[in-house]
Amino acid sequence: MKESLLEILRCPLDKHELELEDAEYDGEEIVAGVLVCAECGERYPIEDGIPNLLPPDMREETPA
Amino acid sequence: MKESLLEILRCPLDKHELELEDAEYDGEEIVAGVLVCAECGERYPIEDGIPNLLPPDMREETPA
Amino acid sequence: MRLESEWSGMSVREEFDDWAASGRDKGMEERHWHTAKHALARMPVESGDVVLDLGCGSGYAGRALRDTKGAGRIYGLDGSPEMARNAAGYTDDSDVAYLVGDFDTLPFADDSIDHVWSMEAFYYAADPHNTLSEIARILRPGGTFYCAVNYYEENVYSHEWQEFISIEMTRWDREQYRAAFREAGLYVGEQDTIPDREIEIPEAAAFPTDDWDTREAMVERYRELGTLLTVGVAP
Amino acid sequence: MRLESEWSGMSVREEFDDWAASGRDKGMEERHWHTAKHALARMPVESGDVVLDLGCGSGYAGRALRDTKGAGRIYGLDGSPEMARNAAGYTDDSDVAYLVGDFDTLPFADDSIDHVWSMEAFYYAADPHNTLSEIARILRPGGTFYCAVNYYEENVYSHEWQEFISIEMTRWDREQYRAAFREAGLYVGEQDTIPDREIEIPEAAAFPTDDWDTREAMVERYRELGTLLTVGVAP
Ligand SMILES: Nc1ncnc2c1ncn2[C@@H]1O[C@H](CSCC[C@H](N)C(=O)O)[C@@H](O)[C@H]1O
Ligand SMILES: Nc1ncnc2c1ncn2[C@@H]1O[C@H](CSCC[C@H](N)C(=O)O)[C@@H](O)[C@H]1O
Repeated sequence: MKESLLEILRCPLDKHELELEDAEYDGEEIVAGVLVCAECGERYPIEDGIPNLLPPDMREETPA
Repeated sequence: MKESLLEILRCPLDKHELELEDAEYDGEEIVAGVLVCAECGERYPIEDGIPNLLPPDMREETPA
Repeated sequence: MRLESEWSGMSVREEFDDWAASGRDKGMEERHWHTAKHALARMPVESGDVVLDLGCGSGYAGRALRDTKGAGRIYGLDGSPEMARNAAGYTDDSDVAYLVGDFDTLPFADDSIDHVWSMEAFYYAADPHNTLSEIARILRPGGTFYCAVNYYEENVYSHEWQEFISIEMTRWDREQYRAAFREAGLYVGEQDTIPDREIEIPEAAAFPTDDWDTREAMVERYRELGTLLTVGVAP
Repeated sequence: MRLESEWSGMSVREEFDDWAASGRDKGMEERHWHTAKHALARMPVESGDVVLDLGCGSGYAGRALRDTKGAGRIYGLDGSPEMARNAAGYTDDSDVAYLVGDFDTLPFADDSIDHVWSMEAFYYAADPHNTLSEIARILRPGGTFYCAVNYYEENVYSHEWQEFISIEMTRWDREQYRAAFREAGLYVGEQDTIPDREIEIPEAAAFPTDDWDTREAMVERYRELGTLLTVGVAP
């Protein structure tokens, strides 16, 4: 993902802005890091350049 | 035309309401009469149930 | 295509009264129906809605919306008294009415119409930008303007039509339609070209015909280009 | 149609990660393209616009909008990390990005998206009314939501699909789609069914096939019913 996506990306839960932490770049691409909600503190991982904005209860799910 | 059309019909020139004069009815249908602008006084004829709301200069035109 | 008229300076009324008197209203209905019916089917008309047909000709489109979607009242406006008279003669439905008026001075109250339809007529407006503003004015919020035209820039086969008609025609391309709608304060909901799959296209051996040099040209005109539909939505 | 899964209580992530791993993302792309391309062509996307593809699968739709209309940035959202990973693998375009997220909690700012597209995905939303409100929230005024589905009430041939999928699917009819859009504060710009004219339908002698009892049924399913498109416009 590029930083331009950050401008419109929001916390799925409370729609507040996200802050990028521990970012790893490949040129202009952010390939890894964590997006942290400035309001509720919830953390969303970026893996292989793909941010995972699932609410935490859906992210943690394990196969039935 | 029916009276329900009158509710939304307006003077083409100044968009003010129209008043129905000299109406002739066939049941619920207004078959003849004159629509008079409450603001500018312009008169629009109803003939065979069809109101003619052309602005006066287009209505009066004669073949070239 | 024959040279129907070489007069100049005729008015909409004169030109189209003439068409109405010679039965061309019914000829257009038949041809336009091939694509108009697909555009009409897309309209989000709910039962009871008030629909205005701009440049209604024979009035077939409004009557179809009443039959298929239960539109509450249909008003067909035309600049030609003879067209309006013909249209009125084709129906007994008292919730369908016709009136004579001009695209540039729509005789309706603000926010009074649910949806506006227009087929092969919009480009005759003397001031199309003003006509769009008028449409935006009379539509209620969320109301749509379905504007269907066969005469447009990308349809190169339509360009010559101006030669046969004494009224100045506006020839916009797809993008100009979208831009003009937005300028007039309408959102653009969709834009599409609807092919005419029904007109009969003769086998290659029949070409050139009176109207078409090659089969390819006729296929492109009808099956590929077709009718340009631009849908505006009032804010 | 085979019984792909008889598990119950699977999540979107589990079900569709599985599909992605077995290459069904590409199979869907091929079949859905027959009708999706016609709906995509209608979208009033201008060069530079930001488009969001909800339930993007392989991501083909967004990439097509970038190629044909010069969309500025494309975001494909999918609840399945494997789908998003596959989609990302099909393009090098740095103005196309994928993310993992759920329809019910869209991770975007208010008014931040020009147009939203969704093909064969909307009805998996756990709370479709809420998803529509979320879409209305993130669209800028005049932005559109193009919602295309093959699973809908009038398409009786789609009803059995629920048996093969562990996620609860919403089966609205045409009118319910329009009503739900309006309830969520979206205007309805158009509604249409788009036939699939490309899928090969064998000669009558070939029926029954594995999937179809009669040729008539297959013709009705594809050539007549097709894909239901409902277009919403944000006020
Ligand atoms: N400026 C104007 N105001 C009102 N009507 C006009 C007009 N310019 C053209 N028209 C009308 O628009 C019609 C165009 S012909 C199309 C008729 C019909 N919609 C159909 O699909 O067959 C004619 O009937 C003509 O009289
Ligand atoms: N609640 C939800 N949130 C996000 N994505 C979802 C979802 N429910 C289903 N999906 C995704 O929606 C997709 C449906 S399959 C359709 C894929 C693609 N649009 C195409 O036309 O081929 C799957 O990739 C699935 O993972």
